[in-house]
Amino acid sequence: MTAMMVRLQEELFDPGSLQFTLFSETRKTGGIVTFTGYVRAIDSNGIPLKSLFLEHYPGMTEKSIKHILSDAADRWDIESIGVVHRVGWLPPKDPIVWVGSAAAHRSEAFASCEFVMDYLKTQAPFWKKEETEEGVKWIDSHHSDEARAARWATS
Amino acid sequence: MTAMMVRLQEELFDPGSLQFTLFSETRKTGGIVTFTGYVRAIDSNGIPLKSLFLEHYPGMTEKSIKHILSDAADRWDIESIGVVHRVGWLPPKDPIVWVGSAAAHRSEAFASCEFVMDYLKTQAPFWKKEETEEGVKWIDSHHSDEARAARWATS
Amino acid sequence: MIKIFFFGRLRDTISSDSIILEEVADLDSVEKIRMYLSESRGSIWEEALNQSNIVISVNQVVVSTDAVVCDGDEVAFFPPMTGG
Amino acid sequence: MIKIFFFGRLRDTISSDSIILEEVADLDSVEKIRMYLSESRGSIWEEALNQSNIVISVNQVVVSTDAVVCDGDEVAFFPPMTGG
Repeated sequence: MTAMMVRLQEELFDPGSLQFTLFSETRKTGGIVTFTGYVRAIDSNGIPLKSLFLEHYPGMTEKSIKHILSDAADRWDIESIGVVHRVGWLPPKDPIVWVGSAAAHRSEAFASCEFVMDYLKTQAPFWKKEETEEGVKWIDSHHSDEARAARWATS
Repeated sequence: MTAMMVRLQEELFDPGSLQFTLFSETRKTGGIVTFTGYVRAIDSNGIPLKSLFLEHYPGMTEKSIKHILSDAADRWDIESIGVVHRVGWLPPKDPIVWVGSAAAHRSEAFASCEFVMDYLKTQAPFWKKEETEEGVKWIDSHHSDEARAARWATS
Repeated sequence: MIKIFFFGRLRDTISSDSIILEEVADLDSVEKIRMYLSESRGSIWEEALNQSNIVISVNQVVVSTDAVVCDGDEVAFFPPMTGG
Repeated sequence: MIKIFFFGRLRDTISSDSIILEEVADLDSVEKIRMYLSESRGSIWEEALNQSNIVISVNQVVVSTDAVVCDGDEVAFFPPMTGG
């Protein structure tokens, strides 16, 4: 059984505390891989970001993240895995998302963490908009993200 | 230019603080991938571990880790990358090694972090021995580690 | 009754975050709901709901446009996700 | 003078962490040093230094057994690494 944790929150989180919690629930873990995504300081045109807004679909968001984590637990031998994702308005440089995977073997921790990130980007109902001095603009999805998620389909 | 950090130390380290430091030195980073390796609570035969000893080759160790980080910086577009590796006697559940990679794009952070771990396991002069109630025993290298490191040779 | 939600840029475009359809006897598929809204709400809705990359969910699960919809279901239309 | 280090299990086996060779005129390769130590130090050393997976470094860089060694170099013999 893989322990799973999903949190959606407006509040800032601390990656170090999350990793400590993840590890404290394990018995045979030899390694933890984490990914932390941060609000960029500038938008894709190089204009300083004032803030980033994360909208989501309450109810469906939690459900889809749990589904992604269950998929990861089916594919890899991982002892504990967790996702924390923020919603609402975030300032530049704040962490947006954290994924941590704890496993006996590092290859499984790496693969499952990357898999969860790739699916979060394309399968979990979140939408970002950026605010700069030029106004507020919804972010388009990236083809590269879809391609990265598709990689896992055949493995 | 990729910022690089290498530390060898007997003292305990805190993964959260290391990630904070890594991120604070970046300007365009969108994501950080970290790996933390921990002392297992039991050895490969299921016997509780009393402690793990990490021997190294002073001088060569730092040099070889810097070489691995330079290789990673040549292969991927990463803004900052760091390794902290402990030496000496460590108690069960203590962190042994930390690798953190900060990049604009998560795929490069994931790949470079995993590359550095695979090479650390096979190219940096560290040797582990485990102490249980049955005595002290040197750890043999794993063929799987050599195979994982070899994967990167052609990419 | 079918409850319909809109999110992200799509919601801004049509200036509506949710609507409730009370008369749903003929609206037994996602495609029929889309056609009904496109025809009854004007060209802005029509264009927004017929974008090629639109994502549709029924009861919070992503579906294809031929998916069946029943009385009491929750349907949503939204742009491709951009989280993480 | 050539300084030679031994690490890990190998060091324990031969009960030596380093030696200094003063007369090095004929010891101009890793292989010659290995043969010299194998012949002059007895069977425990011979067996330990000739294991197939032994790793050898010259001036802190891993080398193959035909690597050249010069007066003043630092050579090391050790088992495969097990860090990280």
